[in-house]
Amino acid sequence: MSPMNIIWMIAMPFIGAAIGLLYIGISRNITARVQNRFGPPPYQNIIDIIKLYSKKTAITHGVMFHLGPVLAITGTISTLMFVPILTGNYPIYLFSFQGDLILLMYIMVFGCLAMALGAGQSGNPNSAIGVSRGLTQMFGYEVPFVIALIILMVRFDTSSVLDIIKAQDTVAHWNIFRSPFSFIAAIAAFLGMMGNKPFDIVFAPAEISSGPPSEYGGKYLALMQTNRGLFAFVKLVLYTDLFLGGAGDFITLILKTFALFLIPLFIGIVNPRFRTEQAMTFFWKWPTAIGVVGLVLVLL
Amino acid sequence: MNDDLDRQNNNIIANWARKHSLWVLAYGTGCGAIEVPPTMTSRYDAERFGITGMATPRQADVLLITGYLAIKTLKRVIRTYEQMQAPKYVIGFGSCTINGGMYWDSYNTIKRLDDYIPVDIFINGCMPRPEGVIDGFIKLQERIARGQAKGWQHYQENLDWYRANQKKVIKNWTMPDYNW
Amino acid sequence: MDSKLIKEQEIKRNINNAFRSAEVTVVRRRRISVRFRAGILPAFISYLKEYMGFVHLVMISCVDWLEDNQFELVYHLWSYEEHIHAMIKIRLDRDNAQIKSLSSLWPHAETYEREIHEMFGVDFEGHPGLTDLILEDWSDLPPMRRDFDTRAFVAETFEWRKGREDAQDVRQTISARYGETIPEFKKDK
Amino acid sequence: MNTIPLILLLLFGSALLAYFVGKINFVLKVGIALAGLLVSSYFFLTLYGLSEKFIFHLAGFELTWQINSLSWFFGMLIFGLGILVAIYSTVYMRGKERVDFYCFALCTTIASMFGIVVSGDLLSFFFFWEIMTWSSFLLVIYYRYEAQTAGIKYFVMSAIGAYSMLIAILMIYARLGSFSFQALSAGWQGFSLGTQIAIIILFVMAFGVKAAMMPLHTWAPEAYAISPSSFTSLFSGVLSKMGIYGFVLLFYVFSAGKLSASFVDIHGTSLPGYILAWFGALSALIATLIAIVQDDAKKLLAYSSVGQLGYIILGLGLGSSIGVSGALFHAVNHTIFKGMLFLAVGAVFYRTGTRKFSELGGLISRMPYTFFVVLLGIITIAGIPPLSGFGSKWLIYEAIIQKKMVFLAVVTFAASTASFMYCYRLIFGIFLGQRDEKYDDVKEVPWAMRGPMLLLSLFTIYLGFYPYHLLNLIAEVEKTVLGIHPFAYGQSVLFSRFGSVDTMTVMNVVAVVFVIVFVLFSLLYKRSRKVGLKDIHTSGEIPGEEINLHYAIDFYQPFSRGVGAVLKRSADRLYMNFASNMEGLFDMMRYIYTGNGQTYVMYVIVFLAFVLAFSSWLI
Repeated sequence: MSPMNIIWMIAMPFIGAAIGLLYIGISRNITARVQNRFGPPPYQNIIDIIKLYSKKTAITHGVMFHLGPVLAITGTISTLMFVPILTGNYPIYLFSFQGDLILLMYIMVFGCLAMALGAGQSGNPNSAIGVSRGLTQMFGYEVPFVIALIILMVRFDTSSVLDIIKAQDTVAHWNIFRSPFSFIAAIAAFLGMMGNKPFDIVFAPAEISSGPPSEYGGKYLALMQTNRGLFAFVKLVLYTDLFLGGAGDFITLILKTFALFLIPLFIGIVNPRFRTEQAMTFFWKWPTAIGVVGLVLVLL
Repeated sequence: MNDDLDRQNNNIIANWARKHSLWVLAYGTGCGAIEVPPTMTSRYDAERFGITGMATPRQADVLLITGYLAIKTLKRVIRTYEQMQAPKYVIGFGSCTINGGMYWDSYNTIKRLDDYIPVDIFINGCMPRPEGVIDGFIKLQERIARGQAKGWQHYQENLDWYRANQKKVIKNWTMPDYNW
Repeated sequence: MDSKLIKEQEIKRNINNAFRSAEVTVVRRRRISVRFRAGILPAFISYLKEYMGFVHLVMISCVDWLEDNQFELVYHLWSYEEHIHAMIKIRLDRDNAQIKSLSSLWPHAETYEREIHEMFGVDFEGHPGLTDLILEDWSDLPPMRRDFDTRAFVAETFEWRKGREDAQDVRQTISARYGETIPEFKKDK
Repeated sequence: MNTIPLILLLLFGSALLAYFVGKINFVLKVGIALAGLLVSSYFFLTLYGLSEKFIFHLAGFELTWQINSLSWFFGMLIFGLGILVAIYSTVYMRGKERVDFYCFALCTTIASMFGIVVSGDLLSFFFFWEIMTWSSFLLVIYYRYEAQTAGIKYFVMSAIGAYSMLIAILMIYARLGSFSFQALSAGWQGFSLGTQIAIIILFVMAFGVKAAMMPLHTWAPEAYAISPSSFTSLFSGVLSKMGIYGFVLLFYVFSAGKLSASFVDIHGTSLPGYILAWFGALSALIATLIAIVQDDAKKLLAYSSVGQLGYIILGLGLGSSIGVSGALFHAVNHTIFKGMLFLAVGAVFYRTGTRKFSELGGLISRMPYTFFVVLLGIITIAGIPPLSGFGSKWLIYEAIIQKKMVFLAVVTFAASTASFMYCYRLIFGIFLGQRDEKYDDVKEVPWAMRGPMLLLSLFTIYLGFYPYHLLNLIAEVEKTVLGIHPFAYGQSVLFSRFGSVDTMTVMNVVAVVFVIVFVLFSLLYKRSRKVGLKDIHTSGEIPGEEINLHYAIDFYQPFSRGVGAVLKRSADRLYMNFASNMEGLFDMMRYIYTGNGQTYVMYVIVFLAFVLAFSSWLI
């Protein structure tokens, strides 16, 4: 393990969280412009997090409540460690030789489940309702997501993310063009994963007072918000690797991830919220159907 | 303890962040709650100052008391205020919170909000228009930046006095203790 | 007799046939008022509900006649068939205000009765739970009674901010103190 | 003396001794049972790596008891969980009625399971299989009257399985004239295709009942729910593995892995294996969906057990080395996590007297050890990386995708995601959320109950980052008994043709990141303030006693609304309808069998006339 790799390992969570938070800030700004408002500055989310970290007090309901956000960000950082971030002349692979796509699929859930456990111990019924909704929705969107990944794995006959990136050497070989069905199914799942507007049933501030984190405040909420930014970044990088041929340098990475980030954002701005079972069954209709077409095509 | 609090209050970076990120608890009391949506939405757009609504007191920084408070509501407001995480600020909204307003002789609404919870900024008017509300928020931001918005600290230090006032109107006191 | 009031007159006749002691007045079109004894009120109301078509209890209100030392309970009923609003007025003794609850006829009567109990101190027999509704832990005289002195209560319970003692127009005070002119407002004619 | 009969003798002897001598004293009967188990498991350990045979003749038949790596592998599960369950039972069963009966049945069950895995011929296999069935039946009906329906269902299903197995065995005997496994695997190729199909179907029915494969699972939820928790752990953890052991025998020993010679191949798997894999996958998905909506913790675990056994069956059906290794790995995992979860639920039941999520809640601060065990258990069930559940699931998925069975993969992955839902419900309903006041002074269970659970949870951690020894064992089984070339694996690295995963790295990354974040997070801040359970945001209202704040009733309501159409179907109801229709059909037989002697005489006359009339043609 080279010293450069170790430096990236330490630096990447911070960079990732900053980029993710910046994206969410820009999304707030864009939403404001669409609504004919001026909107907050793009770095607003970072201010929010500094404020939350500088909160004087925090309450805890017990051990699991305390460990929930810690484990959540642990899961996210662990996921980050197994995602190849840059693949150019100065690659950032971290641990991605030691894991594959199936590992990524499962380790991504680690953080979500830990947060759900923490929220469960808060004893607030709203948290439990939020978790119940979130897991139901997850069951919905994992189906098209899994289909998309299986298409890729069967097509390239590998489950290693690095090999999938290697196969997309030119723009014409990007999976977005070579396996469009897989991409559509995956993007539909991505909408659910990002929790943007039509699928923000987990947090739904007007219904269940922000759901799982409703008892979290101060430093815990700060950690959770950091986790949110970092997790958004991780998902974006993973999708870039899988469908947009990875990234050679940071500028490409930022361009590609931001382009991906805009898709759920623009869908979210103009849509109201689904009900939980609608959201779940939505994923089993069109995205799954398109994914199945892709599955049949890849077998032929 | 006090030195620690002062150090916290005079931390420039923290105060700057607190100033630009005011999360308001969406707890509408009285008739002023109707003034908040225009303040937040397209026309007046309070979000450009970093002011956002939050659903629960654990996450919020600012408690807006938008108008008169019946005693029954006061109980809930005190509970909500105590559940918020310090540093926390209170904005009294409209003349009802200042001196009772048009409910000056009502048997069931409180007359002075600052007897019961520490108010950092009063916005007068019946009701104040969104411009007034935003002006109040900006004044609060200035106080935060100067480290003067120390209502929560005041509450902590003079808890007995506040408790006495609260217990005077809330007869059957069954609230949990405020134990910082 | 106005020819348009045929329906109302018929109802009045029907009520009087069944209950002699009911004093029915036709107030105006679609509005009748009935005075009745408190003792057999549930029987009377259920008669109106079952046979006369007054199926909807709009509300129950209470008036404090301090001079007569009586409370007046007004039951507002509405008939969807005839489109007639009936007001059943009951007088109760103020010192010993007690009447049977109507919650068995209309479940939503409970709420009105709770409120009247809280605000006037009328006791409803057979009510499932006469607990606090709006006021919590009220130990004083019921506040809507006319002998309750709200200003004295306020002065005792709350602390007024200085300058509000006279309850006068603030503009007058300001103009007297700072010499500002009071702006002239156009008056509607 | 040979060790195998010695172990069997010890176990059966201690069972009888516990029953007869145990009338005297509680400690005596439990002590005898435990001592018998410990001594026999010591003898069992000495058998590691050996391949012994014990042949004797009984009533003209040659019976073979043998030990090889496969027997040892399953024997390890039996004795490992058996001892822990016995230790757990010493406290759990204290003060309950008929403990001698319990000890007897428990020892007999363990003995008969050991008998199954050492049987080298079909006759003793069937003999021990039946002992296992009725001894476990005795434990299912331990709580006599409540357990009636569950017991009957278990018995009827087991009987169906046993008869089909008996028919299959007789078919084989009629053709080969021998009961031994060796003769069978040598003679399998000589069977006609029809015979092969019939034998496979009959055996699959027999083993499917015990392994609770989907259409044959209906006995499992009720029998699991009603039997004493300490036994349920063994029931689900090991007894159901006997079905799996049967499948291994059927597909790799009886048929000597040559099924593809007589059947077509689909994606490189023989047709029976492929169909079995689909049965497994559908079991996994449907049972998981049903588990999500259960309110009873043990029923939830029972359905989850059906689902996880579906994974194992799926892996076995695939037939590739990586799939079979995944299945056997998952079998071990299943024994561990289902064992510890049933023990934990039993511990909760021991202290609170209920298993319903709607009545429990908030026990985390009262029973922290049990919470920890359940936490590790659900992480393992869900297959989330640092623990051992991930390794086995990873192998199974890689096996499916390598074979390009994409639809099978989708079903399996969907089942796995759905399992997060019941996992969360299990831990939330019991340990998180609001606690009822009556459970405020609940205490943690005694160490004799805590110990076995914690030991099992240590195993999941150990296998999570270092599955090397277990994989060695599995590779040994595959090489020597199953005739499969084992897949490649390193010290902690699992390889497939597709990719690799380094479990040690995963565990290290997670652990290091967790420690760093935790230390930073705790050091940078002063302690946070601990608040009470009811100090939550309820819009300022102070929640009273009467307000239910534990959201546990109908926890996944949107989910059940969304998939209601699937949940309405029930195999159980189908069988019940079938049974009642059959009853109607048999009523019609009364028209023929009238019970009147004259009618029967008439039948005889008619038959004789018939025979006379056609006698020339018949001859």
